[in-house]
Amino acid sequence: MKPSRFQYVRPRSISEAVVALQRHNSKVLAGGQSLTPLLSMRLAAPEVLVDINGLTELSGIELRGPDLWIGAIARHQEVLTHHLVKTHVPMIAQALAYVAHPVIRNRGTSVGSIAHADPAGELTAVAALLEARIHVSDHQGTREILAADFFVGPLESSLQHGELVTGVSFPVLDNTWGSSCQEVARRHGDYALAGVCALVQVLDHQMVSAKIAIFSVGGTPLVIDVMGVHGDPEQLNLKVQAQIEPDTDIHATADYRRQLVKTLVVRALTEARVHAESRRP
Amino acid sequence: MKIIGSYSLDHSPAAVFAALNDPAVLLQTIPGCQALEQTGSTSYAMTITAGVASIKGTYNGLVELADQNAPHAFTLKASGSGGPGTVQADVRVNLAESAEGCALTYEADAVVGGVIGGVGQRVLSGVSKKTANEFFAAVNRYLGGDRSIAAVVQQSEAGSVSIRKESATRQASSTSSLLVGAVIALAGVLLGWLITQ
Amino acid sequence: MILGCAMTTKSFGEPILRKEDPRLVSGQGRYLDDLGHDALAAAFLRSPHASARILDIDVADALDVPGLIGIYTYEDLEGRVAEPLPLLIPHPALLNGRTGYPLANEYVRHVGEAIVMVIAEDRYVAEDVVDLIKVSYEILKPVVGIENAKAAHNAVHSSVPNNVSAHSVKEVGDARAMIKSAPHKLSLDLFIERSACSPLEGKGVYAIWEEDSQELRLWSSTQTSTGVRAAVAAKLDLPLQKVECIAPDVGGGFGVKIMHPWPEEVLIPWAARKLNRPVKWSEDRREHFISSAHERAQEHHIEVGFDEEGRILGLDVTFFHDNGAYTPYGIIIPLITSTQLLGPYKPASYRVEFTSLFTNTVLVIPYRGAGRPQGVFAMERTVDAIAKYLKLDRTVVRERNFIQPHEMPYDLGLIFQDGRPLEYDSGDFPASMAMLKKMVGWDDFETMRGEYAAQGRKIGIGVACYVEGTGVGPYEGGFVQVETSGRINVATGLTSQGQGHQTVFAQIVADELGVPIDDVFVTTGDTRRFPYAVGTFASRAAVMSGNAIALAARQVRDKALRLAGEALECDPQDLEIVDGIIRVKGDHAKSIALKTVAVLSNPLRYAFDESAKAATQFAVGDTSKPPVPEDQEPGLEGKDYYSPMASTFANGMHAVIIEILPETAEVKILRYVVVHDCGRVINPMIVEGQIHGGVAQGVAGALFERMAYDESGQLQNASFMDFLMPYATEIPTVEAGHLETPSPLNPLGIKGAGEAGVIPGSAVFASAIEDAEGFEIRRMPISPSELWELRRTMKENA
Amino acid sequence: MNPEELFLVELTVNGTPLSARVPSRRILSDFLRHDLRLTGTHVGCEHGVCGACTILLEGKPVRGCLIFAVSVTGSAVTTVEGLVNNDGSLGIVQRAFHESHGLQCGFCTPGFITTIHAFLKENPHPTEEEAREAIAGNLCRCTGYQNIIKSVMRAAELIDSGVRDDH
Repeated sequence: MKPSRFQYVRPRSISEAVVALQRHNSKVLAGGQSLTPLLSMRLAAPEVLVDINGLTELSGIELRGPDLWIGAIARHQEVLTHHLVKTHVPMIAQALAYVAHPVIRNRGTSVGSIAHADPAGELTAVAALLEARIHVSDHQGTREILAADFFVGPLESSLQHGELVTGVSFPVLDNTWGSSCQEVARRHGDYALAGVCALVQVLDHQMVSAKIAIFSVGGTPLVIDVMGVHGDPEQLNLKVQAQIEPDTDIHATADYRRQLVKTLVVRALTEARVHAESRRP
Repeated sequence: MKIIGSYSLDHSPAAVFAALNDPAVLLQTIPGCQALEQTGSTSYAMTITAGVASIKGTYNGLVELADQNAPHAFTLKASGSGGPGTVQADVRVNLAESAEGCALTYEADAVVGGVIGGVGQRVLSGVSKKTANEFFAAVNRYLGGDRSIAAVVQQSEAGSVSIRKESATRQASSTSSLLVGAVIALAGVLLGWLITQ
Repeated sequence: MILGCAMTTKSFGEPILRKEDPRLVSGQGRYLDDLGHDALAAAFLRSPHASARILDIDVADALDVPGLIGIYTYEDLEGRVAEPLPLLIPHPALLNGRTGYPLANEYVRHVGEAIVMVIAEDRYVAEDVVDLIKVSYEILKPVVGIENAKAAHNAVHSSVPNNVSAHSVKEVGDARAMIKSAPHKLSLDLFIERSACSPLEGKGVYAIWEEDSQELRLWSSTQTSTGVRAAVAAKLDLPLQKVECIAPDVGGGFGVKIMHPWPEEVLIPWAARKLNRPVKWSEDRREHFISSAHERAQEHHIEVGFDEEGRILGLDVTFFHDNGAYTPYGIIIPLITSTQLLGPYKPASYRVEFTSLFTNTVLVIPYRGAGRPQGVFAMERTVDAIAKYLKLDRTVVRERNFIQPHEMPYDLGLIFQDGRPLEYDSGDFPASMAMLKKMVGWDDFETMRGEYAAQGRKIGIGVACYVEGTGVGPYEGGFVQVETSGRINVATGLTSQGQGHQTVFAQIVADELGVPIDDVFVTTGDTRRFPYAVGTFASRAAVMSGNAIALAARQVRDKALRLAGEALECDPQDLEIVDGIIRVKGDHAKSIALKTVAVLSNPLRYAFDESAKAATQFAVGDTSKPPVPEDQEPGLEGKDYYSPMASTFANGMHAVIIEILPETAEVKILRYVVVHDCGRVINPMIVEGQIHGGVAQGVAGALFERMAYDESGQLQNASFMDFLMPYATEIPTVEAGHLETPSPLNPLGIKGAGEAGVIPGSAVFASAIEDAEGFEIRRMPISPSELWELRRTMKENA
Repeated sequence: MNPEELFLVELTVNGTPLSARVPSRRILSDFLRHDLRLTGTHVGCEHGVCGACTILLEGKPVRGCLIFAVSVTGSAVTTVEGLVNNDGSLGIVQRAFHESHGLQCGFCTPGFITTIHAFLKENPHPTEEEAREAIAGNLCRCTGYQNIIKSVMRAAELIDSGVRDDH
């Protein structure tokens, strides 16, 4: 279980990186916690590996206007424990607590996890639910992709050859908003059998907005606006079940996944509301 | 593993059947199809580049066909191998008239072996369904007059690919069987699973 | 039981900290892959198909890889290396034993079977070469699962068209007649799926060929270095004296490393000799999943007849065992199931019939527990079913069927896996059950259930009992030697994989010889130090080597006391050894150090150091006698063997309290209680550790782990991502209670403890889940998804 | 086929500068074990699940099998060998494992020890549940984890009692 050969490039700047990514069959190496096993098992064999770990300009976690910006090589653990994250977009921290184990989180990057577009990735759901924007550079310039347009299929994004994700910006939500991330996995830290993130806004103890994102059920995170039905478990479930298409695999049947979604949607909305109330001064 | 799926096309079953059996069409529409050539009376070889994101590989496959019942149904038996694994599959395709045009259903019984079979379970069926949908969407677009090459998947291919595609088209055109294309198309769909991990 | 001598620092029975640890916790262990950094590396091309004929192997593209040394296929193998691998444990019921070749000979019969061996400068390059080799196959229809094997539409081996490798029937009394006439009858169908040992370190082999002396030295991550040595010597046509095999530190075994020779254990030494260069192969995780061994898959049909009280009058068990593609280790597992299924119970009559079947899957050899988890599952589900039928407490039915202490030794009328009559040596089952019930609060459980129910929570309690034959023969040996420095060298041939042998054997010797444990150094699994041995399996190491070493130590002690008696001019009977000093009881001034006796024991001509000077010919000796008396040997050392008449039988009972989440059917373990009786305990800390580890594997096997083959023979979860070995968060804290019923069969009164914890896992969880849910659990392991689906089916059927 | 390009990888391992020229694809755990011959770091799965290869990279525990050596050149790495005190006595976590029977075969142990060492730096007074959580990314097949949790608690006790630990 050893990787096949690749050409290794360690750019000193974003511009060097995007030039290197122009080469045939190139791949970005960030935290490598998902990519390295693929390489070791020889399921992936890129000819060029562009290691962006030296690009310190991509390590930031900072407020940029109305957004919280997370750079491409910010490690999960840094993000999870960062005060700006906890204060402004706590859902990210709620989700990251489920991502693998602390040791993996020390090296894995939050942005890499989004770029990997794993259907079981908690952060893909967070990005989709918060309508995060994915910032991309290539040798010709930069562009932004809305999360809704970014996740195309299981492990597949709308990222083009030669493009580098430099960071993701999440809109900051004031303390009228509450969130929760809930999932069921076979083992602690495993990929979820099903998971749900919820985002609600509460004004004067009234829920005025309620949205959920479902992950690990289908190929991409699925965002559903549940405002209106959020208080009626039956209607809520009907609405959600009509939109999901879970698969059966060796760990769970499709119907069991439906049951998990049913349970987790209620759990996440309840917790999100509690969270919103708790954030009020 | 069993994969069951369906797709709705805007054209008649006869048109879809014809398209699925036209090697020239298939070469344009199968995600990542690079080349195909006849190797026996009912057997064909194909080369396909497939995968997600930049995790891609090139695979060689063989296809045999059976049980053709134009324009309603056909079966293909496909096998292929590449670095990450192997695939063998029997795919039964049915075409029926519908309000939209054609209701296509397929039922694949596939063996995915090698590393991919052992570690790829988590996303195999999701990826295969997605690849199949891409393929049928491309066929639908083709029938609707869109001749741009398999837009969804080909975007990220390097220039050299399309050159090989052209030469491959010539090989394909020389084959006689009308069913070849459909068979290979679905083999391509199946082979596409291989490197998605 | 030790010796009737005075000892100031008794260590037998004490929780002595392990002597192995300082090395292992500081990164100074030496496991297989820690050796031979400069050796050539091997990698294997393995079959991606479950059943296929190899048509062609094309290596043309692979030949120009820099660093490639050699590519070998079956055609390249020479002499006995090209013959089928040995069938290690023949048995009259094994009608159609089949073994594979080191590299596939025309046919492959499971995914993962080795076809090509590549040797290169390092493993990265070897794998590059493997990728460039093209094999073409004619794919054949595989046989996967017991049902397909029975149906025999296809055959794994064309010479065995019905796929049956073995068939056996055993009867004690006329069970079928007894069931027919019994007041009550039940029948059950029970299934256990495949799992595997999965030690954290895979297998591995490293071989050095010494061209000058024509000698082979090999290291293998094995549970039997003597077995590997003998097998490799035979395969390579070398005299035994020219082959040495060493088991270095081994990163866990649990059964999978008892099989030998693995194909690689033959091929790597063969290549090392052929190339005259050191060669190493370290198995990677994927290889371990698809080319080592699995266990557990069995399908059982039970017919049972019983009276109003729940006493079993007749038990008729028919089961099918999936033995995978080959049977190199014989049919030990179904033999153990068939004989150990009865556990602590005494049905009035018993019939057991098994059929062992070939399938196109990885071969099957023992995994910790070895057939017992399945047997206990079958038996305990049956007992629970009887209790449910008669509306009796589950423990009451058990108690009514127990063999009683006064009936020991108890002959079950069967032949055990060692070919000897199955006779329980000791055990007090009612006492064990009483202890278990008290510890877990069995009688108060309904109150607890009510409290939980009031909060809308669902809990259940399960119980399971087992008896485990441990310490099977044929023998082990021990060697004990006192150096003139006072260092005590101990050697035994069997190997260690974490059981703490360097500590427990040192404890035995320290007590027997009266020396500080720090002076005792134990070597295991090195054929240069002790060439006669069987191996570490079947919870036998403590019983077999422990007793052999004790006997050897007693020889040394006798000799030391005799020599000291001569030196101190007193009766050896009046002497004692305390802290390495031999002294006259009651007159401690009159003494001689054990190490000095070691000097005296070896009359010398040459004084190579200060202590040796004392033993030279002008310094010592009674000139009226030869320097070494006729019936004596030089040196203060002893060697002895222990070969028991029969196995010892340990027993235990487990109870678990679980909570099942109503919506997701996830199982949470609230308490796990073990009562365990393995006779006298050498080191309670180590025994408890063995129980913890066993229970963890029991939990894993019941709730998490399985080998998920698809119908085409592909293992779908061949990684730690999908083979769900539990983390700390999934394993409960074990509450353990100990009973000590000494074995009358051996000098130390001990029984084995290694496998015990895992055995009742599936049985106890099935019992608890059934108790919580109210419907029958007949198949294990069970996932939340399966439990939820089962719940739904039951609701629909109701 | 051309010979592979080699890269100079320089690390400070357990306080000592060490280097070797290796291909870019050399995995860090292999680099430590076979190029630098520090075999205390073990490799159990090579896909990041078992945790046996856990080492400290700039003081933080990471999976050695999921990092390319070339990617961390210039960094400081601590392996289980480096957690021994300067006088050769066992470090606190190592000692706690010995005293609590926290290991059997010992293969997974180095990964646990490095993980726990870093954990106790951040949380020197864990509850038993926190201790369980802290080790929940490492697999052990022998111990059932009970005595590993005990070892974490014992190590915390030793830290409190002021026992020497050089790291």
